[in-house]
Amino acid sequence: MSAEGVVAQRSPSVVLEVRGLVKAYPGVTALDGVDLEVRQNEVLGLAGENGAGKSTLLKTLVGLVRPDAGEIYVRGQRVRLRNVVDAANHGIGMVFQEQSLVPNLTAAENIVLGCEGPAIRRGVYRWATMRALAQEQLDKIGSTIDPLARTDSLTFAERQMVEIAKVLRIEQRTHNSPVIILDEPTSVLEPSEIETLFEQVRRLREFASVIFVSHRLDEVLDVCDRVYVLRGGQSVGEVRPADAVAGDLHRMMIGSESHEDHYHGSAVTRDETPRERLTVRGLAGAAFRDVDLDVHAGEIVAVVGVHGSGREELCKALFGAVATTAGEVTLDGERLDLTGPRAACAAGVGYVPAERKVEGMVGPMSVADNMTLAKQRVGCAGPVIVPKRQNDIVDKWISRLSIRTPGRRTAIQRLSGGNQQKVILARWLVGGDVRLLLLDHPTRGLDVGARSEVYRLMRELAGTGVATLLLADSLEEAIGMADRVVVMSDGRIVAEVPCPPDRKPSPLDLVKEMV
Amino acid sequence: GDTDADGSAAAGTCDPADVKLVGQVRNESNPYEASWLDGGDLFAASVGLKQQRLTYDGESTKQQEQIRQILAGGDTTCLVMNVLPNGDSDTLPIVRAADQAKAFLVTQWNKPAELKPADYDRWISHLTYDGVESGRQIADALFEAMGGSGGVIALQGVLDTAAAKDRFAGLEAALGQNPGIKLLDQQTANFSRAEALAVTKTLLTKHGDAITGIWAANDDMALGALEALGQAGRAGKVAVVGIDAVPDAVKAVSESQMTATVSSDGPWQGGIGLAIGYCVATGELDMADITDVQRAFFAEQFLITSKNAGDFLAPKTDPAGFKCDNVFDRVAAPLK
Amino acid sequence: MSAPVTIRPSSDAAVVKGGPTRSESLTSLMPVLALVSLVIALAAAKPGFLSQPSMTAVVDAAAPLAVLAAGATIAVLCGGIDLSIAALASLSSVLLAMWLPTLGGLASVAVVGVAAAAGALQGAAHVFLRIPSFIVTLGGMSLFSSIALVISGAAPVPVIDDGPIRWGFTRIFDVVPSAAVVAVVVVAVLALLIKATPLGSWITATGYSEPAARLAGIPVDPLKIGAFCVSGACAGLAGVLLVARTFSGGPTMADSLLLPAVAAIVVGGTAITGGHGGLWRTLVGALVVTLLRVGLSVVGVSAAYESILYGALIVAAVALTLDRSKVMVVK
Amino acid sequence: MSVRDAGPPIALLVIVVVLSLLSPQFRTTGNALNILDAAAVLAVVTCGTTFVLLLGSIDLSAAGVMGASSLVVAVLVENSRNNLDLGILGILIAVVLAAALGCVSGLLVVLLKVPSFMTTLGVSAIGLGIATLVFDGVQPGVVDPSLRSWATGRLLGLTYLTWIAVVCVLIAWFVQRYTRLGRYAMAIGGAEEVLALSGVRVGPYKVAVFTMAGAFYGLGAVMVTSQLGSGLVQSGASYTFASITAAVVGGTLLVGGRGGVLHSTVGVLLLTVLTNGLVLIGVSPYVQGGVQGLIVVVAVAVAAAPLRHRNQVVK
Ligand SMILES: Nc1ncnc2c1ncn2[C@@H]1O[C@H](COP(=O)(O)OP(=O)(O)OP(=O)(O)O)[C@@H](O)[C@H]1O
Ligand SMILES: Nc1ncnc2c1ncn2[C@@H]1O[C@H](COP(=O)(O)OP(=O)(O)OP(=O)(O)O)[C@@H](O)[C@H]1O
Ligand SMILES: [Mg+2]
Ligand SMILES: [Mg+2]
Repeated sequence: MSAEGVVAQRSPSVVLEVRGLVKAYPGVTALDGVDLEVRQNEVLGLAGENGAGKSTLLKTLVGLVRPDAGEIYVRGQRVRLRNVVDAANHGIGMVFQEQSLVPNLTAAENIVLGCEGPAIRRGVYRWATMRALAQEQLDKIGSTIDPLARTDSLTFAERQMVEIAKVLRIEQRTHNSPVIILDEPTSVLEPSEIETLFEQVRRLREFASVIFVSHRLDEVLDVCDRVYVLRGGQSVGEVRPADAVAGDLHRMMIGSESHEDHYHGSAVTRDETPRERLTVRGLAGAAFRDVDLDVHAGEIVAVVGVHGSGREELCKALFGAVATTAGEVTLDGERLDLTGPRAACAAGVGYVPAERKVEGMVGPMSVADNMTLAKQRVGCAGPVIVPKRQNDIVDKWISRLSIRTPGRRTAIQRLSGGNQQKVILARWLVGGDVRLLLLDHPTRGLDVGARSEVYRLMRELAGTGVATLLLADSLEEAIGMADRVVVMSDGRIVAEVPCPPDRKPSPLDLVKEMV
Repeated sequence: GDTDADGSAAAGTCDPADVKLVGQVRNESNPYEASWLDGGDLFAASVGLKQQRLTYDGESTKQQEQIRQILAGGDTTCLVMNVLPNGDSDTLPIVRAADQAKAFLVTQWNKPAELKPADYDRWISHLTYDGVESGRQIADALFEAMGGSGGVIALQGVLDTAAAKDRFAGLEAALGQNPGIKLLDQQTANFSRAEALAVTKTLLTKHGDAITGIWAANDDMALGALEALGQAGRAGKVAVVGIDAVPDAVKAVSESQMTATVSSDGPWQGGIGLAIGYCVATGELDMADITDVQRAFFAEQFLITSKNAGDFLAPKTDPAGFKCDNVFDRVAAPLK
Repeated sequence: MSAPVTIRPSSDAAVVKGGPTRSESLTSLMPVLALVSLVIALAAAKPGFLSQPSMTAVVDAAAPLAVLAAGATIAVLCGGIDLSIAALASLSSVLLAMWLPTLGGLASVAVVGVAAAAGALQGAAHVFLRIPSFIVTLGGMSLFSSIALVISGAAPVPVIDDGPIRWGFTRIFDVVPSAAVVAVVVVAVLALLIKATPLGSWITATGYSEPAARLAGIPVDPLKIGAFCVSGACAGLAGVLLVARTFSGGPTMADSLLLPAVAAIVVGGTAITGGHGGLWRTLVGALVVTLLRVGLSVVGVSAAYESILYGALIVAAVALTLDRSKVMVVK
Repeated sequence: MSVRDAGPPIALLVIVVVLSLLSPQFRTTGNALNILDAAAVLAVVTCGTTFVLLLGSIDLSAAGVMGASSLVVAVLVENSRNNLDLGILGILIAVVLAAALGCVSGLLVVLLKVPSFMTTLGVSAIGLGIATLVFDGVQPGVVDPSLRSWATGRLLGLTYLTWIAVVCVLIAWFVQRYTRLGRYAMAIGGAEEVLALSGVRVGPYKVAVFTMAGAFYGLGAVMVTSQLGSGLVQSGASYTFASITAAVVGGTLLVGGRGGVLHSTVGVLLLTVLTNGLVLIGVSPYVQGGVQGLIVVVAVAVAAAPLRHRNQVVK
């Protein structure tokens, strides 16, 4: 158990304290006696592998999950949190891991949703008041969003800001300083947006306590005052960023030595002569134009750029998922049919979408079904499935990629994020015919361990000649993984930076090109 | 099942107490068919039995399913069914099923022309009303009320029913003899009051004051038209006729809001079908004695105008009419 | 073509099977449970109801409904809905009655073909024009009704010689209704087709999450068109079965079967939102709905109470058969 | 107004122009008033349906709820069946009954988690059963002069029914735009899961929406009863699908969270204009249904055309 997790006497500066929290789900113990304390005006980090229980712990703090055992104290007082409103009344609010705004309402409505206060009188909206209330919240975090804009018309980062503005509403509920929980707020933000967010976090620390979760350990160390590490539903220790590095954190998370390196190691086997695999000439679509790009067999090319640079659309366009208006694309010298994903699949292109939950996996379907979804012919005799053959193939890939699942018939939604991602990757590998992989944020939301497994897999695939187009989660990832980095801005390719293992550029070099 | 080779007409040998009576109509939510079932109850009570009331919501498939289910429920040789087939096409399967199960059957209203009770052992009678005649009778009354000239609109019933077609044919026949009358428009309102209301309103806009008479293929539509006239402020200026003699319509006729309607006497229909079947089943009537005309006939119908409407305001059914000697009293004409 | 990737899975030990949990298998038995309890209740109200002829009649009555609903189940599994099936069955009955004299036995095949084409056409309109299937098939419903009315002259079309379609309405060994056999065969063939080929997971994936299915390269558009095509074909076959038992075709003959067919699908436990469900379930659902439709009145429930009971029981049946773990939010 | 919003009104305009060119009777004032009058009941019923659709649910109960309400109001106001003469109270009771039936649908959805498709179908059957019980063999005719005047009385050329419909649409629009119930209904259709995360319990709002829909059906039934002059079991039969069609044609999507009362009202007008116009230009009764169906499909297709894109999900 933790050495420092439990504090014997309650210091007055402790605003939130959790003791012996237990939560079991059928088959998993998500929380196994967690202890935690949050002090006044601090940013507390929470680190742990996928499935370590971070989100579950945080959800108990806002009354969304009822713990099986354990106590929660707010400012020394034992509380029982039945729902989000209860929690808000105690000054605890949370920004959820998956964005939780209602898309068809205005930003203002979302900000006040659930505790409208004077914005609703006797069931009737007072739009002017609501607008003012929302504006006040947005001003706090220095955002310039129009409160009456429909939420689905905002960019992702703007929506994140709305979420934060919304969570700050709890200040109105409590006279004391609030506790604000941010569950993986950065996983979908661009570097510049992350910087803005951190500024807000530091500003929040002035009057509130913040719990911050991220899988990017350097980020955690950067912004937090203290970091708790969770493993298997237990608090395994506390780290002070001042005297720790990411490696230490990771070691605590997994309980053994880490080997994180996404920078290219030495032994990458390559074809001697680079062979052109993908060539893009003058490709144009709604969000990009004049795109010329070559990717060799066995090469990993990362595309970087800010939101709106058009790189996601380009990636989708190469898969036929968004329409193109001009241009020519060839794969191994043959014209690539961009009329739809079906054609791209048939030509040996694979695509791992960023929005895993919506576009990648089919949640209620089994691991096996999800894995064979794109390459249905696998394990078939003619059009007929031969169950034994198909099961064998699926099982082999499950162990090949060490996918942790109770079995091939388990619904994929019951797997941890990293394992879900591996299944989606395996989807393109089971056919044995993939030539080009389009990876849109393949490590989004994955813990360090899962991430390095995905890296390993990408390298292995590259080693066998697969060409990879990578939209990386961070600049470091892009630089680390890629042989070449392509910078996009405003729908055009503005720079190409070679990234050989021995001469990696610095992130700063890239940022210069991006803006 | 066609006629047995030896032509043995089924002799009724049922104990009166063993007879089971079934009356089946579309639904109990319109007054005409509800009164039909009540008539059936009245007859059943008069012989100390109970009628099983069945309704099929105007769904042909449900009617067939019900009939087959009833016929599959044990001994059916003393079963008597008085059935209102949903449409012409529903009669044949009902007849075949009943014949196979040796149940006695009387059908009313709908039957394809080529299908004849005389070809079956257990299908005793089919009785209906001369739709052409009723359509013509009310048309004549209408034209008379209009003074022999003017414009009429016609509201048709459910288009694929014989009743709708025959009645309209009657109107056309009457129009042929009254050159002063012009048929301005004809639309279907599916025998429905609400649809008639909407259609009439539209037609009133279309033809305006040219309309001086409304011919409706049933009373429900006539009543809908009457409402439309009221709402257009033309009540009393346009003559309206219908068919069926539902209570509201008879009342309207007696109050001179409507010109005429035709009564088929629903309660009597509900009783008579069961009575015929009961008499045959118990042997009081011998199939051999039933004439061909009695096996398929037009029953008597009554034109109701303001003169005689008072007599029809309170429907009275005389159980004496259901006695085995009297069951064919209202045979008006052989089926054409 | 250059050599594709050669990364090979190692052949390690097989993985443990993780299958449906016990509660999951239990919910999949619920439709049968609903059916059995309904039969018991009806038999308690009227003992004669359990007799063999009576049961035969129920099974026979359920057959056209089952065929009609089976096809539509596939459209529902894909995440759509087909409201045109009943009108299409009516149109098919008219076409069959009109074509029988000239085409004889081939008429049935022709009718099913035409109905399938009509279904496919709706599917194409839904997919290519991006109109909700609800609207397309609602439009189809009124269109097919109009066509049926016009070509039949708004009158039933009698079948003089029903020889070529007698197979649709006989008793095998005097006990088993041939229509029920047809229904079982249709369901079995469709179920096998889905189970034995990748079609099954294509349909499920499309129903649960169309974006994911598309991005996995599943031919979602042809699949949906196919689903509506099958739905149409089944409607055509249901029309044939109805003609076989009523000896005529009618332009409104099957119209009233729409809501019972959808009810059969839902009572079977298929999620109306798509993805989860199956064809055998619909077969059971059709039996439940038929029992409710005819059983109640035949055991002597009066019209008004029949309607009330039908409403209450059908909701109860769905409450029982629903697999709540498979539907995230109930709409 | 967004592109999506503009489609249906433009379609309505085009249809009106075309029909005006084809039929001189169509373009008379009298006919315009007639159309408004004919649209009144459907407009009120569609107000109810719209809110349910906004939730992402569906409501097939209008037929049954209206039947029950229609008979209840007919026997409670001054009528040809009994001596009751509750007047406005009778109307209120009928609307409350309808709201109660709607509430049952909602409770079944929320408590038993049965999809609304089935609960409302069941409640519709229950409503028809109640109606048949009250009907009891003879149609109760409405004598009550004030209720009868709803259909006959006119103010500024429009019938009272039209005015009632206008008021209902305005109230519904207000509810949708300015009340918590309306906005939450919108939100539930947009992202139901999210509301729980914001501490909003969606159950009560869902039940309230179904209840409100029931109340609109009840009022619609009272209006029909006034029009027809008696209580009819079948008085709501055609409104279930008509109201859903009208809402969807107007741009209230079946998936929920999109459109609203004004959209649906455009749909109501579109359908009513079509029904009226096809009769006036003399389209054969046999093909009217088909033509109407085709036009609806084309109207929706054209309205949806500017929004088409790959990967768009249409259910
Ligand atoms: N509602 C639930 N039902 C069943 N199991 C659950 C549920 N919620 C969480 N779990 C399980 O509890 C464990 C902890 O999950 P949790 O979401 O808290 O992890 P996490 O640390 O937030 O992971 P990540 O970094 O991927 O977000 C996991 O094994 C998860 O599968
Ligand atoms: N009275 C009001 N004052 C200010 N803003 C409002 C008012 N009513 C609604 N809004 C907000 O303005 C935006 C537009 O309104 P709403 O969502 O009702 O539908 P809309 O504009 O018709 O959108 P659509 O029809 O495209 O869905 C909404 O996001 C709503 O929250
Ligand atoms: Mg988490
Ligand atoms: Mg709007």
